[in-house]
Amino acid sequence: MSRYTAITGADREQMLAAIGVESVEELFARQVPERLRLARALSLPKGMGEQEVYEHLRSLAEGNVSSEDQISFLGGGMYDHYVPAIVDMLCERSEFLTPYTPYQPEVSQGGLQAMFEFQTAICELTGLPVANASVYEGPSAVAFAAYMAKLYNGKGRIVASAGLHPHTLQTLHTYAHGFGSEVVEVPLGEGPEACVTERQAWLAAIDSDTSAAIFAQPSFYGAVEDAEELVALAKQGDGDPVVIAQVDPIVLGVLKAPGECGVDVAVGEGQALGGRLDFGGPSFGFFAAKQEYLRRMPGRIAGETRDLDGRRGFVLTLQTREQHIRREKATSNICTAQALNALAGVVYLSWLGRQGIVELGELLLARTHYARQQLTAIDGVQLLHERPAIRELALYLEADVAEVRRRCIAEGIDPGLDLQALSGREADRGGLLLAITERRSRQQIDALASTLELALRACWRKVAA
Amino acid sequence: MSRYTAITGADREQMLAAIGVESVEELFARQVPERLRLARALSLPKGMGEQEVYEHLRSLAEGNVSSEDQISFLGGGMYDHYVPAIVDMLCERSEFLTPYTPYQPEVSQGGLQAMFEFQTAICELTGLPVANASVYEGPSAVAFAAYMAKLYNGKGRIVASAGLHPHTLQTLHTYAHGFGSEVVEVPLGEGPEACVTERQAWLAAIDSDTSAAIFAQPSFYGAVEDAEELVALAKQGDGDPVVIAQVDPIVLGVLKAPGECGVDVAVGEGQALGGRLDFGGPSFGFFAAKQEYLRRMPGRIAGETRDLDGRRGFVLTLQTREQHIRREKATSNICTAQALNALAGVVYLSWLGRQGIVELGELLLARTHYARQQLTAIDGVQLLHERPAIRELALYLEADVAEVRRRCIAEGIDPGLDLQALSGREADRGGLLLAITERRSRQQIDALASTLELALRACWRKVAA
Amino acid sequence: MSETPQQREAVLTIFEKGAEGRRAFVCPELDVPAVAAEQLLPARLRRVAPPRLPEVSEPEIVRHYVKLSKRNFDLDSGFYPLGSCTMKHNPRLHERVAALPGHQRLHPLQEPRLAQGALELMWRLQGALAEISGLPNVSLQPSAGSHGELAGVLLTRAYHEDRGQRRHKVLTPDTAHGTNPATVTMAGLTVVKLATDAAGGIDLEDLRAKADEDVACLMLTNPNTLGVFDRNIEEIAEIVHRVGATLYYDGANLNAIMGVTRPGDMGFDIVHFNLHKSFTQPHGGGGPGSGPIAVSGRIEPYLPVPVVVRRDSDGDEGDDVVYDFDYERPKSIGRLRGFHGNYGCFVRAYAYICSLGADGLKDASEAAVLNANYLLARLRQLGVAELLPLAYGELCMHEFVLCGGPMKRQLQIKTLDLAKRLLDFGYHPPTVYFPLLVEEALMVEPTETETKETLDEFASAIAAILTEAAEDPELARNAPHSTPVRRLDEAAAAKRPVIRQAL
Amino acid sequence: MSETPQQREAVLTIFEKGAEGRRAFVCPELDVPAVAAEQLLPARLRRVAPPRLPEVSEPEIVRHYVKLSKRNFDLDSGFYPLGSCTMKHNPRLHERVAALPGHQRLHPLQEPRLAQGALELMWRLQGALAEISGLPNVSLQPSAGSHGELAGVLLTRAYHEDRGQRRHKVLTPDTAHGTNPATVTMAGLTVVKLATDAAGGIDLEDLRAKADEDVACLMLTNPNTLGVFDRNIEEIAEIVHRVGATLYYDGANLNAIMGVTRPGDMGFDIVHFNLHKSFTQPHGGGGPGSGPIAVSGRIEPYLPVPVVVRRDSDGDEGDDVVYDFDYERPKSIGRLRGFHGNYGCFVRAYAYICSLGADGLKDASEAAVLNANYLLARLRQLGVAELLPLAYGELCMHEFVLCGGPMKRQLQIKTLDLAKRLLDFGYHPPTVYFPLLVEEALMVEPTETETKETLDEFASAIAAILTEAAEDPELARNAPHSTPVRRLDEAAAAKRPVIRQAL
Ligand SMILES: Cc1ncc(COP(=O)(O)O)c(C=O)c1O
Ligand SMILES: Cc1ncc(COP(=O)(O)O)c(C=O)c1O
Repeated sequence: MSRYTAITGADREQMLAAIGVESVEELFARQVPERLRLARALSLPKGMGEQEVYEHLRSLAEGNVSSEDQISFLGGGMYDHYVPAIVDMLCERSEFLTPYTPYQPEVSQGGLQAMFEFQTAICELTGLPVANASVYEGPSAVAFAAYMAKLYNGKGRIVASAGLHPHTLQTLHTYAHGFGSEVVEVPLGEGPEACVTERQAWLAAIDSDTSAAIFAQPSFYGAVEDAEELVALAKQGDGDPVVIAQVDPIVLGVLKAPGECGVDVAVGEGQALGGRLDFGGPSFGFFAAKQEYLRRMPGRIAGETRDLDGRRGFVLTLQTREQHIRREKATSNICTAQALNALAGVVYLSWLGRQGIVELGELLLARTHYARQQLTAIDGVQLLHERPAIRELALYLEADVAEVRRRCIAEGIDPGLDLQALSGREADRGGLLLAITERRSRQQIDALASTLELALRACWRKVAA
Repeated sequence: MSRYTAITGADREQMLAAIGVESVEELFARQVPERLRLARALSLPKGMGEQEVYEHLRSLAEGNVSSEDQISFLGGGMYDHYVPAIVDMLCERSEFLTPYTPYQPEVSQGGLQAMFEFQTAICELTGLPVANASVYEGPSAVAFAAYMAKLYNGKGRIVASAGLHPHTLQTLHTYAHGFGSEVVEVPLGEGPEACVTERQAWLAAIDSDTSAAIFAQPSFYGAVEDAEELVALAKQGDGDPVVIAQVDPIVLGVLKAPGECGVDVAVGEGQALGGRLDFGGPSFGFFAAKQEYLRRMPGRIAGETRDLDGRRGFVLTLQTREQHIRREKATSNICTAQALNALAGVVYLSWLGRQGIVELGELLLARTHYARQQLTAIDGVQLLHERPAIRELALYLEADVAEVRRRCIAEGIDPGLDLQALSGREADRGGLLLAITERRSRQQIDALASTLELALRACWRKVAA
Repeated sequence: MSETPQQREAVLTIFEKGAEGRRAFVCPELDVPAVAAEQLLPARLRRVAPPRLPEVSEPEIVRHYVKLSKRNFDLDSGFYPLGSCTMKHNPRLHERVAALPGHQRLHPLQEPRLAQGALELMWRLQGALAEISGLPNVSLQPSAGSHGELAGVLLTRAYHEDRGQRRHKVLTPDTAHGTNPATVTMAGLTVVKLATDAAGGIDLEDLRAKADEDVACLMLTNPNTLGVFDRNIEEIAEIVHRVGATLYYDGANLNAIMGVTRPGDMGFDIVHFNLHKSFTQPHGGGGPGSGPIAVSGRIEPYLPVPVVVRRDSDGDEGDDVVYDFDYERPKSIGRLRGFHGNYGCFVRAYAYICSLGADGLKDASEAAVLNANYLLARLRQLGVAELLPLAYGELCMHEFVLCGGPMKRQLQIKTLDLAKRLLDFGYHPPTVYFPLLVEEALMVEPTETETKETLDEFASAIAAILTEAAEDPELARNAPHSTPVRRLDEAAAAKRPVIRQAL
Repeated sequence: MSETPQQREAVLTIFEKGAEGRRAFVCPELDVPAVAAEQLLPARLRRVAPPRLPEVSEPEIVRHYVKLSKRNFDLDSGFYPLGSCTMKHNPRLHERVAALPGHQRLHPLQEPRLAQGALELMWRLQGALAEISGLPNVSLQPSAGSHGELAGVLLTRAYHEDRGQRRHKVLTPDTAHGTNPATVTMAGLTVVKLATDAAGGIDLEDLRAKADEDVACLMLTNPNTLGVFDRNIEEIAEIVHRVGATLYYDGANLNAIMGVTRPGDMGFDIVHFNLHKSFTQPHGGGGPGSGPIAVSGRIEPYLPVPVVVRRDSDGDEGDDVVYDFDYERPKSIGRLRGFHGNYGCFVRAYAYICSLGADGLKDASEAAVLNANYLLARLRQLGVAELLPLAYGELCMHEFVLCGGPMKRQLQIKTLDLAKRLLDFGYHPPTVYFPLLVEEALMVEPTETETKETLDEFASAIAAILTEAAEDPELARNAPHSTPVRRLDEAAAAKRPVIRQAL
């Protein structure tokens, strides 16, 4: 017996006798060629008891500085929001935690109904009529959307705003290389268009061969795009591309919904909705679209129906889109997705509620505005753009960002991410991107301001010296 | 609406209309005399959102140094054992966490069966035929047992070994003063009898008026008593007292069971069995006895029976002992007990298992022995007693214990408790009681030895200076 | 009716599962030198046959208890209007904060200076309970309501003894909860019962007749177990105090009055709280609970040791104030248990008080009373009141007691039958047959955390059961039908008790 | 049959509960100066009508989802022999360690020097997976098995492209899981199917015929989805490699062979792992999962960015080694997603590997294979094999596929009926109708964490259903009877899709 198994010596004997073999060894010997059998033990440490494993994993956890240990303004795709206790409690229930994908709907109504509710919540957030039950996460959701666009209109050119998150752009390139589309990046503008898609270039890039036109809302720099205008520019008449927006869901209580702006497909990263940071995953990607894309969407979709006796019930529907039925003709290859994270999402959204999502959005707006004022009042700090910002702020520092970060971190505050380090763009040198969540109080923002100011001065002194 | 309530304005109007009153105010005005109504708001802080409450409680938690933060050899009634994850998981299930006492057995079979299993485990551990479903905790369990003895034999004198935990003795005094019994303390012996009950005095103290004779196994000093002998001395023939042992349950894999030793009633603190430290509670007290005490036991007892259709089932049984039926004639006043902690106990014991409880006992024995050797090898450290010790060790330090403790704690190690500070006994001056659990590795014991040695030297240097 | 899947399940205990040699625990390795067994613990003291604990794998344990759990009804799954028990929502935030290592792994004998967070929490909780009750001195030590009652009666004794008096009577109304009289006996005193008047309060005549210099204390719940607020409470206090006795407040029904009226202001000397009722500590299927007490100044000297105090700091530690345990209480009744009480419950209760604040606590009580009165009104609207009239009064506080007598006579179903039939409808029944003085009593406490929709549905279920019973009383008499087991033979269980698994 | 309580419950979504104005969330107070809305976000960009999210109190949310959860079957409550899914016990220790703040609240963009614990964990996991698979280079990035497959096929393309080759065919056996062909298409290549031989392995003739210079890759599961270990694997590898193609191992069935035989040693170039199968990440009702890949040296240059590396420390930090992300991979296929993969799943998988160690992993695979063969033998002993013969071979690896054809013909019940009837017996059915080449397939994977007793009971249940069907096939054809809902109209759902709550 090893951990978690239960075969005693007596069990084994009876089992082998029933099978009609002498030993477990014989079971393998009769099936796996001798030459292929590993003649040695795996070169891995010995097994450990629960207590030792706990201690080991705890000591690894202590090797990390988490948002529990420092005041962190890191964002850039994942955010330190407060996750209410009911999310953990519900997601830890065996009945949600341990089942497989609901292949037997009669005993999976809990999971299926939760998916249906999740889809409803995503439709409401995005203002679009249909949504699936989740994809992996944000950047690959964009790639899936681009693939769907290709399946839909058969065209081979993807126009992507440079305002997308660098990871999104990189992922899009990887996927597009696979399914054989070209990715054309539209640069960001300058002046009033700084940090958002340059409208002229966007208009120019989109042609009748364009399969999809993709932008982020807000942009990676936290700048709110004029989504309606981007859509209008992209849709000039016949042969329009599928317009895809990667949106931050938590701001959709205050920000005009993608659907209202005319966007065809809205996808994004769901971590902000009740998800853990988890060093980047697992979280969920959401995927919503106009009705006409329904039968080409990737992933599971829960649908309502009736049982034999007329009871309301839910099933996985439109499965003929999927790999297990359609195989090489499937609308995507996705199988296991992010059901549990999506459950967390719909529980979180229920907790936040109709009023709460607006109140939270207003709070983020106000605090971000406050941070903007406080931080730009510091000598050597400028705004990177003038666009409205809801919960993420891009600044320009007249100093080495890495060094400023080091100094702030030493004071217990992570001031936000080094834009250039993440994007690799020369234009981003000096850029700092910082995220405000409801966990970041005015007091913390004030602390950041004074820490940042001191850090900048220290950097200058060093340079001067 | 406040937190957790759901009455909207519209709800309220409809509800008041149905009741036929104008306002909630009227509901109170018509029932509670005006003069008694509090004319002001309670002088308490404003309510807070979940996130703020979490942050506040977390900052209070950070004001504590827990066994997660230091190597702690504290014991003396509660112990830092490893609690397996399944205990938390099962106890956090709504179905176990949120029901009331199982007054409706048809919908409480989960809790009732768990109690039945718990009782079985306690019977097995103690070697006694009957057990209840829990009492509050250790020391009051002893008081309950003494009260039961009084109900049983009507006598008014309790003989109690000074080897009992000071909290037990104090609790016993409080209760006995209430129910009108005298408590006679039997001193500890000297030499080979150091830290255990002095046999001659024990024999002498017990007379035909003695209702109960009580000792701890092991004693508060961690010394294993010769329980069989204490029982033999107490039971000389007619009119014997009820012999009660307060036992440490975790050592009962290696230590002779109280039942085997002839003890009538075995009670104790259950925290070691899968319980949190929780700064002292909640935990559970267990209560096991010989058959003849069954109908006088305090607390809930689950019993097996059949339903209408012959299915096996469980109920609260022998309820005519209890306050809600018997009122002033009840065998105790206990109502709410420690069901959830007892559930943790039986889950823990199932996890430990038949082999595990022995293995764990052997490990504790060996490590305690090792600690005894390492620590007494230090100059200025002596053993307080020569009796076998399973998991708790009493030492004599040739220095001020408080100061030694301070010095060790500053090095991240709590060396165990200051005996005299807890017991208030002059004889305990210089005494240090330290507990070994499976979480205290050899490495930690070695670290304790060197830290203790340095601390002692430093104390001497200070005195010398 | 055919069997449900749960009814078909074989009922086996964990001791009947598994197989010889199975296990979950992996013992840490022996990292110290092996020593002969005899040297560690001589054979005379050693156990020969190990306790026959289960031999099961971890997956077996999980599956066993998860499946067992599904045989319970619980508050997170359904309405639980169990009178006198205040089955209000248990916020999961509380489980989260209680599980923080700084709380759950804090040793009770940790140096106070290294447990300042815990002491501060206890000190603040003491303060909040004092303010809510109007009695300034708090001990958090008792483990449950009945433990608090014992503390209270022992305090009363100590108070009188300190004055050289040995009073032996304690007055309790006939509506009192069973723990009240049981406690009196355990504390060495004698119960004297008081009658209830037509309004559901204490019969003042009876009280005046019995209030003499032998009376140590009157124990009272207000609102009482009828859900009736005793309007004569000031007069009662006057009578009791005039003979030198104390007035004890059983705080089980505090949920009706938080921020509205205070036991201290009514004249009570001692009150216990049930943190597992009014303050959301989950009941856990029968505990843990916590039963702090608050007392007036004249009782204060006798409080159990230790109490938590705040002192000005002597300056070493940098903080302005330090929290500590005070053991120097020469007149104290002593200890009621080990350590300092059920701290884990304090964390939850304190979190609750922080969440609600002053206004929220009052709102909670208001909503509790509104919900109870609405449910009562709804039952009246549905005609239920004819068969199940309100036992006393017109309105109620946070709970109400119906009398099942008419129902029993007209429909030939008892309160028990109604209760059992409610199980089939997916509800936990109200408390039944308590208080004792109401015939076929049904005691309903909806609490403030339930929605109007739930109350409406519950009222309809009661009405439906009564309608159904008028047609076919057997349905209720044989209920429940769909629970994991049906009615159980309690008599047989008590007659030949089987209280452990035979091995 | 009469309705069960769950069947009687009204099915309402969370959007149909609550009431206008109800809420759970309390927004933190505005602690900064209020500013005109227009100044913060101009009207043109503002949302007018808020999303119609639920309006519910916290207790309503809890009760809604707790009750919903009870409408799920789950692994902690019963046997779940879902073939190809490896429904092994999910240790709760893993949830505990994954929930430690140092793991769960670690931001993905935290400085590597402040995330050394996480990086070390990933590095160690990479190493363990490399050792288990026999392929030395690991990327943890893919989010699930299918994502790993996509990575694998893109790696193959990159490998060939780097050699100036544009190969467009990928061979997949007809037993392949649907994700294999779907992935090939997504990666811009073309599926060519391979036949299965009489032993259940790849038809070598067919392979030889199709293996040409246009072939980029052969994707294979071994043991395959029939539970058959392809004994010709070396020869297959040889054929594939001879034409310059790569060999891809779908690791969904790794649970059969841990510590016994290794894909790398069989000649595979690329393998993906399903941490949510072999390594205990709970399935969560459809994810999250994690699909790391391991590759041979020749594929290594193309691995996704970043990979975790260990370097000797430059000395500043005091540690000997430092862990870091390596982004400098010029030939990399790029990213497959944001950040570094599903770290939360890595924590669980790593904890599992630590718990079991080298011996334990091998024991687990041995027990998985023993359990599967025993269940098969037991079914034979009970005579089930006559109606449900093993599709291929005599023995099996960790799972086996039965053919329901004879049952269908003799008893007039289909595999679907048998599966649905198993639900009434409290079991999750095996995988049905997969792999496609077996008539009325029933694919059974018991896993190593089940007891012999469970296997015996399950075998008896199958036998009982067959016996019962011989008498009355309608019972199975109309099954399930006791589940929260009965058979659902999937056709109607697909025809007029209702995929959101109408509001
Ligand atoms: C009115 C009343 N008093 C006292 C108690 C006893 O409280 P506990 O169960 O906490 O001991 C209860 C609890 O049921 C009660 O309802
Ligand atoms: C054989 C096989 N291959 C691939 C997959 C796909 O794995 P995932 O669901 O993790 O994408 C599965 C899972 O069902 C499988 O069984």
